[in-house]
Amino acid sequence: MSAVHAAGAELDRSVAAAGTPEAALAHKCLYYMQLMREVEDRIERKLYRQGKVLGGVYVGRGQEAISVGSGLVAIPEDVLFPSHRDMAIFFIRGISSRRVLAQYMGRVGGLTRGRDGNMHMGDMDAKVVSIISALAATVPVAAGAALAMRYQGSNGVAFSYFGDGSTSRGDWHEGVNFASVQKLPVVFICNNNQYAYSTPLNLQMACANVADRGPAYNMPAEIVDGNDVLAVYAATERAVAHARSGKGPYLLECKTFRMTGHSAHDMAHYVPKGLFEEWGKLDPIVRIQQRMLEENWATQAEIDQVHAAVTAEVDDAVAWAEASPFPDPSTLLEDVYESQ
Amino acid sequence: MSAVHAAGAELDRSVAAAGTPEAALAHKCLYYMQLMREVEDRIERKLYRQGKVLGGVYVGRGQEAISVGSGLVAIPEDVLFPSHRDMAIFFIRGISSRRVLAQYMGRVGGLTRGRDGNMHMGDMDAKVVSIISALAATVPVAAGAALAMRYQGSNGVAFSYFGDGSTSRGDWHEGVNFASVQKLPVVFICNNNQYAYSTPLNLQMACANVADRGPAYNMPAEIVDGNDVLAVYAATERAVAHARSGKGPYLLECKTFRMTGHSAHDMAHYVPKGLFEEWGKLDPIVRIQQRMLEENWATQAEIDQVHAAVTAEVDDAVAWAEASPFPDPSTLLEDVYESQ
Amino acid sequence: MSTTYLEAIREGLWEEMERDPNVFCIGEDIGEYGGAFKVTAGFLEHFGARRVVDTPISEAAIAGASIGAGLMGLRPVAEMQFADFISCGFDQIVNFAAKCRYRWNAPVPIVIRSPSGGGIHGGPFHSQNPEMWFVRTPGLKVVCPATAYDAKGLIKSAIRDNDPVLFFEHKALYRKIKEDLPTEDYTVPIGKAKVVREGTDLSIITYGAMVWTALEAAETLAAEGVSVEVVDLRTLVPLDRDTVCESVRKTSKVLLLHEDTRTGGMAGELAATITETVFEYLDGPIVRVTAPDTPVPFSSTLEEAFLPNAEKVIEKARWLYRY
Amino acid sequence: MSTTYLEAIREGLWEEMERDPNVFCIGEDIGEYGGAFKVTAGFLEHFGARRVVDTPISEAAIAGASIGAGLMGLRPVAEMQFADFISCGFDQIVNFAAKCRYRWNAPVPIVIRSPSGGGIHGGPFHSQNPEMWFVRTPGLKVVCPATAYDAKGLIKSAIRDNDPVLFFEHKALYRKIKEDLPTEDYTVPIGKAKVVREGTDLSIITYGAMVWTALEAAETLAAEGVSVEVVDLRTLVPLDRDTVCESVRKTSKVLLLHEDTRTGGMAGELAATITETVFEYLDGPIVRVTAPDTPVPFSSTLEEAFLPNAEKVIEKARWLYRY
Ligand SMILES: Cc1ncc(C[n+]2csc(CCOP(=O)(O)OP(=O)(O)O)c2C)c(N)n1
Ligand SMILES: Cc1ncc(C[n+]2csc(CCOP(=O)(O)OP(=O)(O)O)c2C)c(N)n1
Ligand SMILES: [Mg+2]
Ligand SMILES: [Mg+2]
Repeated sequence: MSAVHAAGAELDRSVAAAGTPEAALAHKCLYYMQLMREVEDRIERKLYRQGKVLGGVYVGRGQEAISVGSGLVAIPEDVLFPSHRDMAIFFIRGISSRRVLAQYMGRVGGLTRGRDGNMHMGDMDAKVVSIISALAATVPVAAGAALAMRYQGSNGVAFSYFGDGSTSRGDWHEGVNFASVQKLPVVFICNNNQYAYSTPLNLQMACANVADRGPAYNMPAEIVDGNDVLAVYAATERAVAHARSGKGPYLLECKTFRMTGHSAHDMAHYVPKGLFEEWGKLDPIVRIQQRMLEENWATQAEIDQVHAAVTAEVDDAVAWAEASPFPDPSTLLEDVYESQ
Repeated sequence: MSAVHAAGAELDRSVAAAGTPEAALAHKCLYYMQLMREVEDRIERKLYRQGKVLGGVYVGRGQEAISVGSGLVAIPEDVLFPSHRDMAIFFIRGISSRRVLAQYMGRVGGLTRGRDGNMHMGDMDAKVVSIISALAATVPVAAGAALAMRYQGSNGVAFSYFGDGSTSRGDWHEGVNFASVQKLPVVFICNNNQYAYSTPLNLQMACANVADRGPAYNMPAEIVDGNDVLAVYAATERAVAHARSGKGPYLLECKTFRMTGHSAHDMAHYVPKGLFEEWGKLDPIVRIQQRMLEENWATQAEIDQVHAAVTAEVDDAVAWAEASPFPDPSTLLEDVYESQ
Repeated sequence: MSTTYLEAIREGLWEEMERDPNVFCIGEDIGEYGGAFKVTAGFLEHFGARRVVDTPISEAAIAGASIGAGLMGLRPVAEMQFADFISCGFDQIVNFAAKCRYRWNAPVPIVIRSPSGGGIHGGPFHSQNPEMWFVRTPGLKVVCPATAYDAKGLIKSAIRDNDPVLFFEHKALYRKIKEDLPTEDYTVPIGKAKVVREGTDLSIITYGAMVWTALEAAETLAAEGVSVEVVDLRTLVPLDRDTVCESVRKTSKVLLLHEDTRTGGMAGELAATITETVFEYLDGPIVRVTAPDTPVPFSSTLEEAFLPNAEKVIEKARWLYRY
Repeated sequence: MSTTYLEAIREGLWEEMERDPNVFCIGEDIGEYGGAFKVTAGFLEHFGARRVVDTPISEAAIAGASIGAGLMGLRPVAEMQFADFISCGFDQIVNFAAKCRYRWNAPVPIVIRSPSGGGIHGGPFHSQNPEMWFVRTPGLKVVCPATAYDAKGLIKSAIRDNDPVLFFEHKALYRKIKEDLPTEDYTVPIGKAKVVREGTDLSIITYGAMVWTALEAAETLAAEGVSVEVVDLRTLVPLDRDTVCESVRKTSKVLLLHEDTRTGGMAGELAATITETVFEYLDGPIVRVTAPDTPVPFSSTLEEAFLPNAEKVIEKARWLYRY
């Protein structure tokens, strides 16, 4: 699927050059995490401030290991339901950074042709389902997709992503309960970044971990270091194996931290400063780079090359997106129904 | 509160005659269970068949120990949220069988003056909140009442009742989660009668017990024999003590069985016949009677006298209700807003 | 052999499930029990649990899972046990299902069946007519059949439609009306109203159970020499404005009738459509006969006063005729 | 000193909390953060966590807990972070809050505040105008202030009202408009429309942010010699039908304007009210200017085309004037 990425050649090269499957995986992880980081940085720190990206901007900075580590486990049959902090899912499913950037800029080149903004996008060909704003609304929808896959005789699994705060919603409970009663092939992947907008965990739930909610559905629940991309990958493999084998859903809680405000306009004054420092040390990109060097999976030069390739890809993508036109107002009434 | 009951004199007498507090409690339990059984029998097996009660009729036959055993623990400050199988709550809170029967018959003497039917009734003076049909909708409302009591400096507790099936609803989860985050004084009392309409537990939830949902909210959860009224009473005392002391909500799962169809029109063909027999042996009224005899808390004659008094009370109540007029159509537009 | 309204829906659903392996049912108590009103009685035995999915009491999950299955190319037919509970899965319907195609070109070919309407002593929570919540939400189609023929033809069209369809079944009609139906496969197009009685003096525009009320009133009025045309909308979205306006052009007098409460009801949309399109043809005020703005009362005395009926229609129609 | 629309709501809420110890706020991120739009900034510090209750992401619990507290005699003011999320707590509002008084005489004196409306590039889920879901549900009151003065006076009335009130704040007005407000306590009555500009040729009936659009259009039209009367409904339920009909009697021509989508919008109810009440005074079709029947698009080009504006109003008004 890398062909759609401008830096795909570099990715293919570095993966091929890796000596072992483990090393190859690490290279992939690094590439996608870097790409997500770079695209989000560009959006939040440049295009948004330039007024070229409008509306809400939510980024997954510092949380890239979750969408990348889990998303890379997916096989083509699987259907993914990324949350608003899981941009890498789109890249992994073959959607180019060009189209993602065009989406943020409201251009026709975006996945919603300018009809919706930011992470509110999907593509059934790539088997990525768009969130709606209402948090956790995709959870029962993912259960339905899993039901459909079983119905259709596919061995696909639904990957349902959400944040800690989203587990407070009724839809979350109804979707997880239905999936567990029906033993549907769903992996529920929580990015527990300890905040929901300004709301800390202790005002969101009385239990210590999101995983503590597993037993309510007789569902295995596992906690994993969400800033360790290989750990996320391995845990997702366990979760997916369980779900794919017909044993029902599996809950994976990825502990992490939101290294930004809730959205681009939020300075996060309510977060104790020390937490940013503490978690900054656990940056998942820095960690995989260190690991790659330690394990001799890559040289510093190779790592630098990934970064350079990604930067170049994003430069190109921004240009492409800016060249994509705004939607023509004459299309205003289209697509509400199949035929108008 | 017994004054409103026609058989109140008999209840007062038998309670006073009881030698010990335990015996007195047993007498109260027997009276309220008998009264609920008799009123519901009259409604379902007579008035409904005569066409004098219209609409849906749901009874709590065989489950009387739950509302009686728990409701008798409530102090005047407490606010109760009975489910559709908890008729005894009304009697315990001082609402007469006359008004309850008038409610079922759609008369102005009912708690809703003919505007709503069956168990869809409440009375804030008695601190009993009416359900709406949507199951579990009262759960967050009970949390709000508990919040209000703490706000107002009252030491009251909210008693929130629901069935096993109702725990599948999003509102249930949102209400319980909010109550546990806020450490609100609520006791959640589940009548797990193993069916929701035609749906057995295994199609409703993947966990073995409703109590297994407690940990998701870091909330103590206890399972009790729902057909043993004194056991329910004792467990409710524990639950209420916890909630009243500011430690937050408590979940009580009362295991029982629905000895009828879902409602008066449902023959329950989907229930294995053996289950009715098995659970019929555990009838809570028979059991308390046996216990009272064994413990010498009452003689058979006294027990018979309760039954006779209750029957007489319900005869009177039916006559009173039938004498109550249907609502005047000229009142059709009233009470939608404070002043029209 | 005559087929009831309920049986017509049941047959339509059954035939579509036979025809298209992607069609399946989902809802509470629809399996072994056959549904609260028995629309799916016998389906589990015939089609199996794979295609007749009993759910927990979770309207949001029923709607949401239907959406997910619809996105994957299946054609779920969800049942709300009563239309009154659709508010429990509301966000899924109005924000998820309604907006997928518009936002990211993802069709959501689902049908949500809901028994609605009063007249059965159901009280405030088993009698509501919630169609306007959905009529005002772009992206949804809304169907309200009045006859057994239309119910069967429209449920089939709804299932074959590639957009989300809200299908309201008037529960008071379930066993009350019947007619002979064609034995061969047929559909009734979504978005087409029907003139169910021709007339020249006055048009009654209505839908659902009130079509029968309108016909009853028209019969009485005919005896008085008033020729009433009755238009059955059949579908509220898309709304067949042409047929409505055509009738007004013909009669110049309009009575709008619905069982739903007055304020914000379908009559408003019709009044606006008529005054903006065929104002010049109007020869009198547009008159509404609807339920009043209250919840649906339980007691017979109140429910009778609440529901529109032929008498109330006749009274207003006479006034309008003489206007 | 001039007060913004947002500040006016904030002041009204603050003063009511000072006045009545039973008033409290509940919602997501309303405490330390002060709410997504900062309406409750500083409230936590001043009133404490007892009276400024931060909740989990649980709209049903926010609505439900408000109802419970309201039944107990408190006066909760709940905040939906965006009006678009009100559909997540829908059943509590339309079935619980709306029907308690009618059913068992239990007042539910709650206010649900919701930032609604478009024009801020919010896209399909941060721009909706959901008022009609509630207008059509008997038992609820619906308030949509257009000015800072009314916003403050109406939030106070809403809080003092003994029925459930849906209070829609147009988020595009929050910081855009301001005016000098009286320093003394005042209220604006719920259920009273206001003629905000007198005119004789044509009436524009509208509410919310569109009041400003109507005034802008009226100004331009005045220069062309067309005298436009602008009626700001302020409250949708109860609807001030008298003021609406009074204006129609005066001008005989009506343009109905709202930002909400067309089908099933408030214009329908107004059209029906007008044709049934003052039909004889009408001297032309009733004209609607509204958003089209689509979700709210994100991109500026589309959103601009989607939203009603002065130009679109002027064009229709000219046509109607000449009619
Ligand atoms: C139903 C609903 N309520 C409120 C919001 C507003 N909102 C958007 S994101 C957010 C916080 C989400 O927190 P969490 O689920 O932990 O995800 P995170 O942003 O931390 O990844 C809130 C409250 C929403 N989108 N949907
Ligand atoms: C939201 C909602 N969906 C469906 C129904 C229809 N309904 C009424 S009672 C019932 C079963 C309730 O089961 P449970 O909660 O176990 O209570 P029980 O009747 O067994 O006491 C159902 C499905 C309803 N009232 N509300
Ligand atoms: Mg979070
Ligand atoms: Mg049950």
